[in-house]
Amino acid sequence: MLKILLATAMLIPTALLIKPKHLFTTTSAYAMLITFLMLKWFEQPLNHKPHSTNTLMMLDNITTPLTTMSAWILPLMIIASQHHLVTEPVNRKRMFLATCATLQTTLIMTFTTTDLTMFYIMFEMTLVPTLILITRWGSQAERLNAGMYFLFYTLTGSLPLLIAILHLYVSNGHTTMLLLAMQNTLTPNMTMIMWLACMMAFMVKMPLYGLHLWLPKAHVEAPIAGSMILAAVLLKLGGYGIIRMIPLAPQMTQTMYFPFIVLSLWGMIMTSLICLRQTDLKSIIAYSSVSHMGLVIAATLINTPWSTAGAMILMIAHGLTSSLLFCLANTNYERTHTRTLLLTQGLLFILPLMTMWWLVASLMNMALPPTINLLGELMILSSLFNWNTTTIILTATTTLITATYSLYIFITTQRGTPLPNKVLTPTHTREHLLMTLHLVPLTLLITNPALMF
Amino acid sequence: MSPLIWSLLITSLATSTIITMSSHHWLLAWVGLELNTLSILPVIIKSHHPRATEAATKYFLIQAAAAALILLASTLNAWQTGHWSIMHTSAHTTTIITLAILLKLGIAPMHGWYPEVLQGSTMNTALIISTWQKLAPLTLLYLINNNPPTNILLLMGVISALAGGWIGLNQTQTRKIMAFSSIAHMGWLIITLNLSLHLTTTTMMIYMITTTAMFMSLNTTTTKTMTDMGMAWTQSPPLTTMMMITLMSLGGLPPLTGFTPKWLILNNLCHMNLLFPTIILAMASLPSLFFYIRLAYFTTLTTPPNTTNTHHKWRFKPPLIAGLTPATSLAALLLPLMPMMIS
Amino acid sequence: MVNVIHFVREWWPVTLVPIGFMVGWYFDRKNDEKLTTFRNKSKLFQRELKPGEEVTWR
Amino acid sequence: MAAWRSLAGVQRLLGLPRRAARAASSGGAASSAALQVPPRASPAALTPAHAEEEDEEVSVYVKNPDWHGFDTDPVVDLWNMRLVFFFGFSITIVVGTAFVHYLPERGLVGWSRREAERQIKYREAHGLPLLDPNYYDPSKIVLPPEDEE
Amino acid sequence: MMYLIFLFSVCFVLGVLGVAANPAPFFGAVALVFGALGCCGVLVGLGGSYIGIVLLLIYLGGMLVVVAYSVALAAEPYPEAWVNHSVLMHVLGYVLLVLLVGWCFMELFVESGVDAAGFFSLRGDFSGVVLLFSMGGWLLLLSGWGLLLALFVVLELTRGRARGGLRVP
Amino acid sequence: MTVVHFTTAGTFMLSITGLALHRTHLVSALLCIEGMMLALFSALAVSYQTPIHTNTSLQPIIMLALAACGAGAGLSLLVASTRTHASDHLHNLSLLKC
Repeated sequence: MLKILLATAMLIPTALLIKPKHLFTTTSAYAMLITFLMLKWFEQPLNHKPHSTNTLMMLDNITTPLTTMSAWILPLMIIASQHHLVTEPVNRKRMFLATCATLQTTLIMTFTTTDLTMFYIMFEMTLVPTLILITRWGSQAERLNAGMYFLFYTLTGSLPLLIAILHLYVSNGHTTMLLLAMQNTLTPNMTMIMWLACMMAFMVKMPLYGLHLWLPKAHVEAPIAGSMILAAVLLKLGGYGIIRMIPLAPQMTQTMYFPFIVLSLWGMIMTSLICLRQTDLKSIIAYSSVSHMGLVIAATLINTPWSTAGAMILMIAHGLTSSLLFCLANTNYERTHTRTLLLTQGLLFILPLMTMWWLVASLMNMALPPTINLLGELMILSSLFNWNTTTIILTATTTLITATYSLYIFITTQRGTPLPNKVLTPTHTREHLLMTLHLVPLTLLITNPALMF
Repeated sequence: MSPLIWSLLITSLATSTIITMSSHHWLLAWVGLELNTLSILPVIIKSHHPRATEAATKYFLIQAAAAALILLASTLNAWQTGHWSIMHTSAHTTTIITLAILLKLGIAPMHGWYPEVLQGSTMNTALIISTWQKLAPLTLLYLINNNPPTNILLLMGVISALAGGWIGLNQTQTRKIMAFSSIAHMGWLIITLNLSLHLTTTTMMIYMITTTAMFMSLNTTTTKTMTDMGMAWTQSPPLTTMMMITLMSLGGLPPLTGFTPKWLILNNLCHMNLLFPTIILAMASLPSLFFYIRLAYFTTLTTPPNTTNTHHKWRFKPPLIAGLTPATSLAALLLPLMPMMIS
Repeated sequence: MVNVIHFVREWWPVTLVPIGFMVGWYFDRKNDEKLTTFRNKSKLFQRELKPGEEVTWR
Repeated sequence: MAAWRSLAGVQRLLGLPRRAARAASSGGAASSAALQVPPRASPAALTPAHAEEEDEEVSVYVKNPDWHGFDTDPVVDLWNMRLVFFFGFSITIVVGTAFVHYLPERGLVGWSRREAERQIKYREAHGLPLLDPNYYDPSKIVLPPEDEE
Repeated sequence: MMYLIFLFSVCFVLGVLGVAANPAPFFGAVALVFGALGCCGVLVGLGGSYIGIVLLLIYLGGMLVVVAYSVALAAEPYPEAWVNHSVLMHVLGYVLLVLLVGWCFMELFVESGVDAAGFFSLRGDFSGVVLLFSMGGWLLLLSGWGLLLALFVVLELTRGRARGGLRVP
Repeated sequence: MTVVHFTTAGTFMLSITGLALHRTHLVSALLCIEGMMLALFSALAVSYQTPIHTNTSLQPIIMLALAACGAGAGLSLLVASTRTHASDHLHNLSLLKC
């Protein structure tokens, strides 16, 4: 536990002190090594559910896959950002890497902590590095606006959570998640307001449809590293939080979840339809994130073993897939300097190998059969169907539209005639490596999905 | 100003606060307050600029009136109870004294003078006004705390936190922004007077640390407006980074020092089952956070080669103040030490 | 000699992450020992003490 | 047609022959194809607009035809690629996958199967019901008295 | 005697009312002196003739000179007296206010008599200065320090070699 | 509540209301503060006239000294602001308005 955490934290001074020549090499190699060491967490001695605990942290089946994924995203973020950081002075590169490492450290602490108060603090602490990533290394002037949206949506949602946690602390004398889940004395006292206060922070973070407006802005304006970590990990914080908070109030959840499930299911259709008429590549991917997260919200709220497992699988799958899509969009952006779909047509003729990655990524995003995306969606769909049969109408429609817009992305970027006045540089080894490093875990997980729940 | 007079004034500034703090007789406390006002006046007016004169005049009028009100209330108290001790005041006089002290502190409905005085004085003087000058009135509030007007304190605290955030939103001068931030913080502070005095001390210390760090950074980079803030990075890029972190700490973002008082105050309010003020207070921190973040945008987050809308200006090399480094690092990293502070 | 100094100056930050790992390992060990000390307090997992064996949490 | 003309300008800027440039734009083949770099075209052939426009990105290829996209310095570029490949693929993916695959008893699958078979045999032999709501015998659990701390 | 004290009190209140009604500073200063006279009368009536004379000396002799000088700085061509329209409104308002409050507390006056303090007064007013010089050494030091400080403060505040200048509005 | 108490408290309140409400001249404001000080002085001086409070008889002297200090500072502020703002009208002091 501390092994990994301190090693990750030590990436910050490493990034600040090492010679500029070795900067990216060392940090990315160490980040990968840390991910490798983290695989040890999949071993559960004696099958104790929270295992390798210490006084503040624990690991269980929900924590481990998410943490490992976020650790894996860190080297990918570093590799993906190498190109657009070339022109920056060395100190800025150092600051960038230090920010990413800080974000990674806080994420590990957020996922592994047992204490709700510490969870809150770490949950908020992820905001600061992300805000810096978005507003410092984004490229348009709108990024400042996007940062504000991001920060204030999340804070407004999570301040009631803080008050709810303090309330729990006052009435119980502690805020340990595992103990609170066991103390059933609390649950009848939980009012509707308390439940809302506990859940709303994560609903905003997920984001639920209607509270999602910060997300496309943040994704579109963020640099590639920010988009990757936002899509891959920060959204999953919301799902993780819901999974953690629901055992505190199972009865209240049974009565309260209807509007949220309805909103998330309806939001899936709406955001998928929005995807179909976006002109901005990153915006499409962002909205597709909202759509997928709607599925996760519904699954975590009905809280059956199947649905939770499905939500976990879908979160992992979506994390890697959307990160991959953002990387692909960024490779286009670095060449054409535009995200507009109309201006980036016909890349098949210019970057043929990239087309392969685009194809695979689109297929993953639309949940082609052997992928874990499909597995997660199927588990969620079937558990939702079991919960209420009519949900199949909404979920099936969404699946259909998801397939449509995935193909839409693929076709508009890869087919057609390339615009004449574009001069594109060839693809690098780095980019292919990046895509491969996203895809290999995705494919390997097909063979062993039980790792994820 | 002659250094002899300067040292006289500064000594008097220190001793008068200490006189007020250590007195248990109302007249002595009043003498301390009056001397305090007298000795800060030349410091404010030092440049004899019209703005400085104006600030000094406003400061004098407010402080003299508030001090006289305190003395009147204590005289009334002496008529009623027959003694002059600060520690024992009846309910009505406590209310009057509290209001007068809140006027001295610049709590929200009586906050109008505060940003203007800060705007009219230099950065260091503004630092003194917003930290050291708060100590003497606060000590009086501590001493009359056996019988505090709870509702007034709570109400004005909440109003102050709200007003500090909302009015600060459309300021462009850093000193005024800092003034409104100070008003908001004072709102949080006087709410703690109802809860526990240890908490008040902690809050005041952290307020002083963060405000000092911020004012020192602003002073080092001679940042008077937000536009100046945009060019502060030319002087010392690490300093602007620290400024950004200090600003976030002032706004109370969790891992930083500024979160400590927020956390503890909200926790105490929850203990008292005051859910409504808790929620309002928590939400009131958001507008202040907005303008802190906007300032933070100007410090480092929009430095070139990104798009900026600021002009270069000529500066001398900044004299680095010795206390800057400890102040900023304390302003950023004190949260893990919190258990030591509150015990 | 100069080469060694040069080498160290150039590469010493590389050791930071392993140092962090080792320190974390040490603390993990300490923490595990601390936690297992109290295992015999549990009614479910406790075992009979051998004759002459001290309880561990003393 | 304008596209080809501008492309040709860039090729001249790149200093690549026509065929090599087209190969370079098609991804992985770039490095091998671009090895035979002819001397740079004379600067007179360049239009100044192009020279300003795409200067930065292209000049890397001129200096280092083997560019992997990591760094402008060829040595750092190469080593960065090697290390990232080593740690990413060899260590994390290959060794990591092997490690995860051979994790002992993940989820206690084998143990639970063996335990179930053993239980069933035991219960059939002793004539016990196959399912019992109490895993432990409740009489064997001695709870501490209430007043103990 | 009681009626005299009452008369002086009315005089005192009226004087301060004249100040508070905010006429031209010239008349304000006059009203303040009027009020100070009233206050002095009250004090003398209550038996504190020494303190009364100190008050009168300080206000009339010391401070009034300074006030009159400063008022002269701010003299207007057309000063507003109490009979002017706006000021008169304020005067009336304040008079009404005082009367109202006085009427509200009238019963209290009747109950406790006109003045409870006057009958039992001792000639203790000499003891103030005596106490200050004999026992309150620290307080004396403090007041002396304050006066010295005020001197420097005034010097500092009115400094300014070439800045501005006295101008007629 | 005796007449004297009523008088002192009432004059104080009148002065502070005058300070708060009417703002034409800085001198008037200072005069109002002087009125407050006068009321306080009379309050202090009256309160020690009763035999129970003889040991507080040095209070009005000290207060008067400090009030004189305050008045002096106020008048010098008047001079300073007249220098910089050309008149003592309070509405001239608007350079720092938000």
